[in-house]
Amino acid sequence: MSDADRRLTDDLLRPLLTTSARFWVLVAFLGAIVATGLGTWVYQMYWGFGLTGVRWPIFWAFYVTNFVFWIGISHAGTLISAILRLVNARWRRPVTRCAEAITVFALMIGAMFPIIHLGRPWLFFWLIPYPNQRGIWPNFRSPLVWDFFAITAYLTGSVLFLFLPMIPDLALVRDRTTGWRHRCYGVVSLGWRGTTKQWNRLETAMEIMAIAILPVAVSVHTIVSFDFSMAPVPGWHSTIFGPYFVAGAIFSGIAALIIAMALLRTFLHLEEYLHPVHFQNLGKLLLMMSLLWAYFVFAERLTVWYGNETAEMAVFRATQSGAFAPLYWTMVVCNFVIPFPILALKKTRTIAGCVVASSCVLVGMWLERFLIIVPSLGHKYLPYSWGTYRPRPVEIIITISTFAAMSLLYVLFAKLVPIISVWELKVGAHPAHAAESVEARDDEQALFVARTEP
Amino acid sequence: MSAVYALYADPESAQAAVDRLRAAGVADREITVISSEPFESHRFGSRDKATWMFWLAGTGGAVGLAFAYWLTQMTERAWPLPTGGMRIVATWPNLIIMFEVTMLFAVLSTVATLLVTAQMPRRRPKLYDLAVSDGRILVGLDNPTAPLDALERALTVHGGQLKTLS
Amino acid sequence: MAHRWGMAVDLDRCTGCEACVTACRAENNIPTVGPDQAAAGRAMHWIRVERYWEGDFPDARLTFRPVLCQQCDAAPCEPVCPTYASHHTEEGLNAQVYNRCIGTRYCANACPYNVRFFNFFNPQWDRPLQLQLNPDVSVREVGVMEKCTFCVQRINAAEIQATADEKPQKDGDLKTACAQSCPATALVFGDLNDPESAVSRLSRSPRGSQLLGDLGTQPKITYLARQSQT
Amino acid sequence: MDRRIFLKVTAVTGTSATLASCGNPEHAIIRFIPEEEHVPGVAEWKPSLCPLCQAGCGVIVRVMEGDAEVVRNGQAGVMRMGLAKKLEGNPAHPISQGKLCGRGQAAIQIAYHPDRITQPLKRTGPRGQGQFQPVTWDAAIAELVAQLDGLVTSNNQRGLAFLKGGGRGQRDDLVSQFLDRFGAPPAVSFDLFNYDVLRRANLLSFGREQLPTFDLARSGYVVSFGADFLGTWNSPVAQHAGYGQMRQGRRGVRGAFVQVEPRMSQTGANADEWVPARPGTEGVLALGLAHVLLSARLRPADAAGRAGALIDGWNAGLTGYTPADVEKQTGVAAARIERMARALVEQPPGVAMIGGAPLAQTNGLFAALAVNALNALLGNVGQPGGVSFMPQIPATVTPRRSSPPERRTLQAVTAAILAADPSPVQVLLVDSTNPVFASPSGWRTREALLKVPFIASFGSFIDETSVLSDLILPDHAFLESWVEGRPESGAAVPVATLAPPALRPLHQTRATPDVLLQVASRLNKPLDFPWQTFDEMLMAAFATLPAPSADTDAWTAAQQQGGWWGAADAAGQTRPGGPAAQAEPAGRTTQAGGTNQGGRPDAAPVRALEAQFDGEPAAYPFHFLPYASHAFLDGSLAHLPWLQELPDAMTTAMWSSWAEINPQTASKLGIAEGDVLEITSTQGSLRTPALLSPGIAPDVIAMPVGQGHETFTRYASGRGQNPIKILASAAEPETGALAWAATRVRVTRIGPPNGDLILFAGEMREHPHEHEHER
Repeated sequence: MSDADRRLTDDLLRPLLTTSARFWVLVAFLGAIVATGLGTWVYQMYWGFGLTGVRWPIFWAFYVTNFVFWIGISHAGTLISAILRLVNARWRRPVTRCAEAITVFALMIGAMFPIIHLGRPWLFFWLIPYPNQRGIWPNFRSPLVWDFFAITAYLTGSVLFLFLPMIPDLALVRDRTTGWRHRCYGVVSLGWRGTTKQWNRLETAMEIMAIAILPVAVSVHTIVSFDFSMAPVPGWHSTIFGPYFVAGAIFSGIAALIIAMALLRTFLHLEEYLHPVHFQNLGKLLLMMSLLWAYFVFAERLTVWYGNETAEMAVFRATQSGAFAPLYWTMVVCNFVIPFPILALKKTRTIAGCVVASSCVLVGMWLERFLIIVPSLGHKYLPYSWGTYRPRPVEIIITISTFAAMSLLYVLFAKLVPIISVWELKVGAHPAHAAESVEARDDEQALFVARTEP
Repeated sequence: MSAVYALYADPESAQAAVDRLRAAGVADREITVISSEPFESHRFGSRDKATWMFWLAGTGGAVGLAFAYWLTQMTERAWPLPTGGMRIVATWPNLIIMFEVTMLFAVLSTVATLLVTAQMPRRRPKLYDLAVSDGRILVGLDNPTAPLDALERALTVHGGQLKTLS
Repeated sequence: MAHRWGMAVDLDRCTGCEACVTACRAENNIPTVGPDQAAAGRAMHWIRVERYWEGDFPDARLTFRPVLCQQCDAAPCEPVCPTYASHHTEEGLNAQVYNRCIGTRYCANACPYNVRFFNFFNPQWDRPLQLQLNPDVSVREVGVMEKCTFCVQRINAAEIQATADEKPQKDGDLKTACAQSCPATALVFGDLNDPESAVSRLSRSPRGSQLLGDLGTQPKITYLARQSQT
Repeated sequence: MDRRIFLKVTAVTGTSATLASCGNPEHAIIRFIPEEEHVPGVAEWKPSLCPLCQAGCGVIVRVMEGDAEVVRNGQAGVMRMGLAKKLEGNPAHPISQGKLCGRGQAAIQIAYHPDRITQPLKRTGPRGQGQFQPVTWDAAIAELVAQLDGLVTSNNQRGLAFLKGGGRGQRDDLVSQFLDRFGAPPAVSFDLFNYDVLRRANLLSFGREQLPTFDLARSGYVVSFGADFLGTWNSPVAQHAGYGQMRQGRRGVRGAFVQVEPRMSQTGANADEWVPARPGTEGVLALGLAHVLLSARLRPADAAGRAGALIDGWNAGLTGYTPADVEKQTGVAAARIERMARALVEQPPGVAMIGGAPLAQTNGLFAALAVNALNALLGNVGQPGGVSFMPQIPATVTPRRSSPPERRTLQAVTAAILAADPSPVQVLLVDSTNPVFASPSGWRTREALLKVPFIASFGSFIDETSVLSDLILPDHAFLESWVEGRPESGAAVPVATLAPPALRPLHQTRATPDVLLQVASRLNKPLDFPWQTFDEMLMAAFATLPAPSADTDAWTAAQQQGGWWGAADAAGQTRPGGPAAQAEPAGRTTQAGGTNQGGRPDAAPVRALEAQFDGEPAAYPFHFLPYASHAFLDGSLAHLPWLQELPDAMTTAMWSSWAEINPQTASKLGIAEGDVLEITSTQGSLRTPALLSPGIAPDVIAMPVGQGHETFTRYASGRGQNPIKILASAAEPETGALAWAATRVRVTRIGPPNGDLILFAGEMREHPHEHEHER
């Protein structure tokens, strides 16, 4: 066992200890894009928000779309790891950390957009409740303040949720390295030894975190949906928005996770640990969410159409047959028409298939957010004040750069931390643990075979 | 000050060593077992389970709830500004704030408990061996009070070599 | 007794001449944004005269409807503001505190009437056009929302004056810039708490209705329907 | 007052003061000692006169303290001075009655315009290149004097021509006296949208060469033939006040109103009925209405008196104007004509008005006479709720030397210049008119002016005309100078508006009347005017008016209240004046100058004339209808950013020009909203975006006048298209007035939208989809 363990450890630590030129090229490339994005933001702050395509009456557009989109992506981690951790599904083990990392980074990026989209970003801290010389506190009736609290809680939670199970692995790296790296990992591993007491506390803590983080995750995207449903805007003011957004968030989250895993698998040669079966299982989840999404969209559309309320119908037509129809139907194709068959058939539910489906879903879900925001704002009650929106370069550049930022953060993370939890895999590999579910057992054997083949 | 320990390849032998130490009259809490993975299924691994962590988390949550309640009430009354015909202290929105802060405090208190009870962070501990990260299991004692030979007999079975730190 | 400022808009008198639009611009230092920005949808008109066509030639009809901030009692724009920049005053005005505004533009989205406008850039006045600026009204910087204030500077000035003269305000003494300029007297401004005021009497007219009143925003502006012959 | 109030007040004034100094330029070093005292933050309201149209609304100016960059004897610096902040209607003024239209309120931007001419300019480059150099006032005046002396020495006084806008008042009187004394022919007044035809018709029908005043407040049924009386026609503000009253001012009575015009104007949009009659047939329709009244014996034929007698076949009952015949010509259903005619008498008082396009036809005078006859038949002339003529105060205080002047149109003058060589006009003075922009290319105004050896202009801005001049003597803005006006319509009482300067000059400009007086005195053979300055002349003029009360005189009182006017009668109601019963209000008034000449009944009856249109219907299928833009009138206001960014009432267009076209026609021609069109007449063509409007007849293309300036400040130059350029030179034969509605055009689609059409509104219909369904 121990040499199998050693090989496992070596495989998983290799990316940390050896660095290829390709890595630096990638970092430089992504870094350049991110820098451009930040520069663009400064440029926009300097000249004024008017550089965007935002206009009367469409006061929210690309930036808020990105906000919702990234917060949605962030639901990958918590769902996968927390739920699977609670039900103790064994196959989760290699997946959890990639997922939680996505959560944290997506949240960081998403949380930036409410600031980027402010007219006076330098005053964003006025949302924070603190005793101040203005003698005025934030308005707790404002969904934006709810956002602030929800995102704070969620971000803190997920960072810790990601960090705690990392400690033993960091200690592992500490013991495997020398010099300044040794010292750095020594600090971040908080002097972890691995006494039975520490192990027990850690496991318990993770259990509690898993229980706590789930409702927070749900609340976060519900509150994001409240940003819209609280306002009397046709197409926004709907009770379905909470669950609708949560489902959409998980949907896009899983898609993002699948793509991330596929990339890691190829670039870090983790074929032995990330298995077709993982993609199979995530693919099934994605399929379920796709159906759920379709169900929500149908329910929402039907209600509007049947109700036939003037203002609502204006938005309905704009998206169904009007100026936004091309985008709308692209969304439907990307979120349902393509993913459904691919994921429904076991034959096509391969790694490649899952990646294709997930990519479509990411596009589709971004469009969905855009189509929820812009057409409604462009078709409010008084037709005189209707308007249409075109993005301007600043918005496009900043949007692109956020995807680069996500990739960059992920690359660096995979470079500094074992992207797959070493100790959890070891536990999983431990023969003494009788597998709970049939699926899990196949899974374990699969891993075993994989490791003892050569 | 000194420490005595031995390294074992597998949990079974570690368990045996622990048993022999107990037999040698070493108190349970003096025995330290260090491994690179948890061994819940072994007796030495299932010592001092911390069930009370849930209660601490709950307490943290309660504190958070109270704090959020105070924060919302106080600030809304501090400068009562009517908006949208809503009441100054608007319960529905405040519930959201209260929920989020409750969860936040619960999480934080959990982590705090973890760090305190697991004695983290701390500088590099005395009783440790790099071999642990290779999958060896360390069984040993800090500042042994029992006679060394007794401990040696207890630890040098199942291929455990005695090591001492001083 | 506290005032409750309101307005009545008689659509049968309104001719769409837009004297109110210019009056508002002059009174409230509303910048002109220029052709490019106007084309980009950034033109600012705190009050606008909406015009709607009905029917086709030769039976085409056109109706005018001045739309300004309705000063709602249950204003959707107020609670959504995280910094209280938009809030309700004792006299029932939708106040917009420019200095508190951080530019989330949420209020503008929440407003069903689209009467809120955003400063996409710092306003410009080619010298010496800035000499016209009304010193009683602050100029808004880039990134803040602005909207009709019911000429709050006039309201305050009148109240201070009344207190200084130690005599109560008379109905009609105080007019918003738009109401003052309206050549056909379609816009009537006044105190809704004074049952005898012109605005109160007009608001009770059977022709009266409120714009998007069914949204429950409780506007303080009453529109008197345009009548038609036969 | 207690402490809190004191604090409040100081707070308010304090903030105002700080804000007032916002305009304070950091770079300026010199601060001049203030020439006047102002309490910081406290507004002072001073009277003035809106100069933008002939309506002559009295205004009040809100003056507050502020810092301005000024030039004082050659030294640039900053001075704390009273600055105009806002214009409002003068509540005491009989015409504006405290109200003011959007254009009038924007007039304040004239004073502060960044492209104002700040000092005298002398041409350096070739003509029309706009290259000028600053010169001192002495040099400038010396040059003008030299030019005039030159004419005197060459004994060619008639070589001096003065070109001005259509105004009435002491300023214009000064000009005519100047020319009169100099021995030059009288001033040529040019105004694209002038009222010559209407004045002539009123002279013929009622013996009053004057614009009519309508007592709408008490009218029961109004038929307007193309008169945009709620927009740009006659006295819009006064008519607005009356209109409001007519609709909702009377318990239980709501006046009805019908608008007859092929393109729905803003006024038409307010009508209960919009009647798109064929262009040029309005007179026939009016007589059709009269026919119904006569044949149904609803009114006696002789009731029309002289006005009726002027119409051929009137006493014979207007045979040939049966509703059926009229329907054939006008396209208005006979039944509708019947109904309208009956309504005129059944909803008394019924009144008809005519203005705008119908008078700008080759048969405009006939149309006007027909409407006058209809009014006379209805017996509403001089009656409550009818048409009347405002008592006039004689414009002149000193008798002219020569007897009444002959009228010369700009067209005649330019023709003369182009015909003869050398040009009969040697020295041309231009004041407040821009013919190069506002006259059809057929007149070749620009070529003509280029032929004139010396041109001096007095405008405040460099426009298409003044850019041709050799010398520019910039006038004060109206707020900076003495203003005086004698409106000819809009009130029941005689009015002479007067106001001293409301604020001190910002630039090195001089009031044109003062400049003329200086020139007059400096000539080798001085024109001995009894006054040194314009205000002396005004004082003399007002000295002749009766004092309103014992303790003051007309001059002082007028300066305080913004003018002199006769008292309204006890009821406070506008008392109708008119030829029938000319009730003389308080004050010495007479009939308008030049009344009754050639206006006596001996004038032969006129018979219906077909309107003539330029361009073959086959080649040019559409009537081309330019109309006075709400924002810019004839284009003279296109330089004001407030008006450029004012959404057009009907189309919500800003900063644009466009051509309105009927949707059915558009779809036939494959034209969509915003597409670029080429509009071609016999005179030329222009390209402009299409704007689909259900309110225009299928055979009419309408285009607002005002944009399309080549040189007119940063805000108007190179913006949009000028429809006047493609107008034919057709004229109304009697008056010689340009028939600007008598051009036919063809339309072709050039390409897709090019972004020139900037609309404020998103949708034109309140329920767009329902509309789609019903179609």
